[in-house]
Amino acid sequence: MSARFLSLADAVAEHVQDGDCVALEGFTHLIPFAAGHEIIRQRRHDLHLVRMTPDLVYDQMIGMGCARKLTFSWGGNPGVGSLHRLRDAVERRWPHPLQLDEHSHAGMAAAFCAGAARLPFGVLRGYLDTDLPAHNSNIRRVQCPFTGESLAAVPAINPDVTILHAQCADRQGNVALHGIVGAAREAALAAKSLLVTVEEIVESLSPAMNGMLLPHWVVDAVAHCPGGAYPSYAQGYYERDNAFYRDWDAIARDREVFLAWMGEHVLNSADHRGFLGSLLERAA
Amino acid sequence: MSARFLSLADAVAEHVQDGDCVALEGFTHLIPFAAGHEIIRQRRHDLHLVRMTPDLVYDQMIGMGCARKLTFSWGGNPGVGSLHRLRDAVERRWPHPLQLDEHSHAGMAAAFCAGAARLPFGVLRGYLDTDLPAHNSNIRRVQCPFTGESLAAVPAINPDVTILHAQCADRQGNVALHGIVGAAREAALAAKSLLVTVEEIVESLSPAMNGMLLPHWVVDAVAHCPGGAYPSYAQGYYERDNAFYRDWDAIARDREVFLAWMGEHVLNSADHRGFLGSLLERAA
Amino acid sequence: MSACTRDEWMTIAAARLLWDGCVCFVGIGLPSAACNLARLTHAPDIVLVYESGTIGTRPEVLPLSIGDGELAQTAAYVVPLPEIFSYYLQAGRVDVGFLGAAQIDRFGNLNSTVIGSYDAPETRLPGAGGAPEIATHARQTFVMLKATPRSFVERLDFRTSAGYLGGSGARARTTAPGGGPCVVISDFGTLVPHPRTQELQLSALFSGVGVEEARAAVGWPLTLAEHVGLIDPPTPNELETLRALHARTRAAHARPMPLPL
Amino acid sequence: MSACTRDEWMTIAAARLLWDGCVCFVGIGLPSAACNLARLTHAPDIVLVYESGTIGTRPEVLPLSIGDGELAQTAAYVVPLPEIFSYYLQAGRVDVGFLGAAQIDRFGNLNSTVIGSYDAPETRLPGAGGAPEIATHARQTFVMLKATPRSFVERLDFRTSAGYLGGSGARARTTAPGGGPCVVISDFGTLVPHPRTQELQLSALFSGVGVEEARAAVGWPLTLAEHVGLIDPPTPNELETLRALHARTRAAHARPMPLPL
Repeated sequence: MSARFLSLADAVAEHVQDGDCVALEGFTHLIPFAAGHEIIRQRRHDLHLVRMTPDLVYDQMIGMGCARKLTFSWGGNPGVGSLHRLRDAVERRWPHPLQLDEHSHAGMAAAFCAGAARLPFGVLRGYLDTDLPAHNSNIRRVQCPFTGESLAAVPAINPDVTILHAQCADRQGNVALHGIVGAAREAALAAKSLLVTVEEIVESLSPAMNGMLLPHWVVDAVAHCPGGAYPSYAQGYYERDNAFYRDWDAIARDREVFLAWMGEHVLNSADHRGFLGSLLERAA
Repeated sequence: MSARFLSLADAVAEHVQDGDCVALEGFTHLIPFAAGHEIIRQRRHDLHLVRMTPDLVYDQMIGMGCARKLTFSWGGNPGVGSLHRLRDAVERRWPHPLQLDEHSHAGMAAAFCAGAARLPFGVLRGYLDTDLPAHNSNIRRVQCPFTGESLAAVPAINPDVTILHAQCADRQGNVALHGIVGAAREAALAAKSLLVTVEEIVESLSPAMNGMLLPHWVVDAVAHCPGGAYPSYAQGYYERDNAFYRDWDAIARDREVFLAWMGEHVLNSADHRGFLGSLLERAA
Repeated sequence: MSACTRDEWMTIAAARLLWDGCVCFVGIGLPSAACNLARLTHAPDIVLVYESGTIGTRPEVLPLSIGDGELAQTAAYVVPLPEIFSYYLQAGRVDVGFLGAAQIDRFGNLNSTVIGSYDAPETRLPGAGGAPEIATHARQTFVMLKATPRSFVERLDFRTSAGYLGGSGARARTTAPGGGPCVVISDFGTLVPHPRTQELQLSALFSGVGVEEARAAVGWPLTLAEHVGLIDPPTPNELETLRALHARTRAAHARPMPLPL
Repeated sequence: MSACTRDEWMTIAAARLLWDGCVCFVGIGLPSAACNLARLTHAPDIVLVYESGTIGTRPEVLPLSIGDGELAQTAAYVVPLPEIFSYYLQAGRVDVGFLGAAQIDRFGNLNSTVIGSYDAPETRLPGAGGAPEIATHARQTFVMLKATPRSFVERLDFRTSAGYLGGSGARARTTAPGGGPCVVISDFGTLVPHPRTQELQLSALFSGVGVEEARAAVGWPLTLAEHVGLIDPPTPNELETLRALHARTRAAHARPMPLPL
């Protein structure tokens, strides 16, 4: 089965259902902001969101009431501070309670790897003498059948749908990404369904050799979405908008300001191009 | 600690000791033939050899009495047939008995990955309903602490020394390789000591981004050894000598012919350049 | 064009079984020839995966070894070997796994490890390689195996890869996700498992081959499938394409390799 | 040049503790500034590893986030994140892990998860990130932490990362391969663990800071190491290099990013 080319709206409508386990991955690079916004526009809710580093786009999704549960390992605004919507959900259950499945980076990496390999659990020397296992029954122990040593175990993560943003796809739907890739590959291969937004669709990719490629037959849908990682960045295309990240702090601190901003820029824009246009207007 | 630049003879003298567990990896590409020959020249013995696909260079080392044990998953002359020296050792204990630790490719891959990650065991859905576990106590079962499912487990492989052949190293000892890489990276990172022979030493490597590199601080020794993978191949440098592989079948079939050939070409040559020269002479 | 050899016919018969777009985990030798023939004829978008980590390979000439440079140079993507086995094969992403073996039994179990006893073998074979997990995880497997006096046997000396075990649903009661061997292509014709017992039965013959030749080649009392078909002879295009591929391959492999001196 | 700030002094004091060629697992913020200052002064061959997978990074400007493009562009090598944690950190290949936290206790245990109870937190913090395994596996860890009324505490609200647990060899009796926190750099000076009890003791002060300031900043009865040193003020070269780095960073981060429209 090969990748289909869809508009982002159609791709989200088809691949993201209420109640789904959804991973928008990208380790502070190639963050699928456009896709997150489209999920908000389509008013998806009751989602189990998965992401090592929930950042602004998850803050927005949580604040807009899309999520019932969050699997994560570090939830902050990188280099800036808190995610106020995430905090509001955890500390004051607004807009509703958020269940946490909290890990370390190493633990989530092992869980994604297990998911990609279709093993039921991942093993690591981790979580040693920390309070995390006491608060998360998804952190257990397994015994080495050779040495008897006890190690940490985490259940595999197999999202219903993983969404990535990547630099380009060819006409067959082979997807190429480069730069900081985080656990993008593992999250992609662990998913039941894979949707990728890309900066560019090209006639053919240059041979990848040992680069990183998601072959077209593991990709379900490709949506052409230039600027789709903004305000994060796409190596080779555009840089991170650090000012946006800094400004977000003040916007997200206050529920009303947040809702007004989301209304103006996300809900009132038809798509990502519209979203970017609304920011341009405001700046002018 | 950074890589040291040594002659291959010095590197083998320093890093390979009698009795060691030694992995010369390279999945039918970048096979460290020169290093294997140097081990034979230095008359190392009692080695525990590890390699997914023991091919001609292991046939030669086994026939010359270097090995007491072999961990492997497929032992043949690729595209040609048997490894007659390996067979002679297993079937008729010549030159002496060879203990087998036999796996599947998937099992050895899991064992190398566990070794590189310094986990005591690797997990796979493997060895299902085969006779291998009955003949190898290194294939056991482990139970998922979440689902209760029983899976195959293999002990990590952590060689005393791993030897690779690669395309190039820079002056710091960063090693770059590309093309078919097999489990070379995992075997390298699993080892207590890492020795790499390279086609070329360059002033600086081009930025690897997501390519494959062994950073200088995981490399113990680098030996400049052009043609070091011959008769296998080095992507971008030279191709595989298929005729050599075919001709080997007749040489290895007979103990006397084998010993004479090894004497003439390996033992009587001072180094790999000498080995290649002796083949040129014979061809002339 | 000269009459086709049995090897050619086997290869062509196997190639016909592959469909465009299918993801094949390919071994060296006859399977590799069959898959590439399919790619060069009716299945241009077949995805060939070799265990060396090359994905979406389109080799001009057949590889002599699983690790030939040709496979990497023409691949969409080359991954480290552990990924091929865990993220692709074990993850259930392979449609068809091609297996060969030294021995096969009536339930499609395979031996590529030893003839004789494991500890004192009469003949030590190369061993398992990728086969046990291909047999477990590929959605279906094709087995290619020439009939020799000791290839189709009543009892394996060693079970390297599981087929249908003892048959009659035994495999389905294990945790193996893959469906098992759905066809065996030999040099007299093809066998397929009986729908209920999973015993391999004669399903088709190359035209010109009689049932008796098949029975003589097989070490258990061979039964016939409900319908035993006739395998069409190679078309001129199939045979020309295959022979041209072999000719290119021979020429490439005969090219002397200068010593890297 | 203006008098240095405490932040600058902390950064410079931390940088001095790093040696040339050491492999550092670096976090964003003060640790990243300290490591890059070391690289630009006395340790040109320090190997900087960021958890985003960038190895041997030599950024011109400090990253605002762990995943900044600058880190990838100047890296010797960028690996997928699972590899950084398994093949490098867990494999014991990191000499120094740099940690920050919201709270530290007298045995160097750290909290970066919650203030208050986990289920009904007063303040939800970002969480563990890479810290628990850095604390376990790095051969040694450096902790950088400014003194605030709630940072050096008698009792943690949550133990995110293990230091010396209850002290007196408790850590050594676990399976943690790394040595634990060997120094805490704060804005009054440094603490090091007592050789036997592993309780953090005042080991050095910035010149001009009195013991009483340190005692006031720390939430347990702070004892003094056998020898309490004085930390030399920044040299002009250290301060100039650090300020130039920060100036470059500010300029780069202030550059307006055109919308990708």
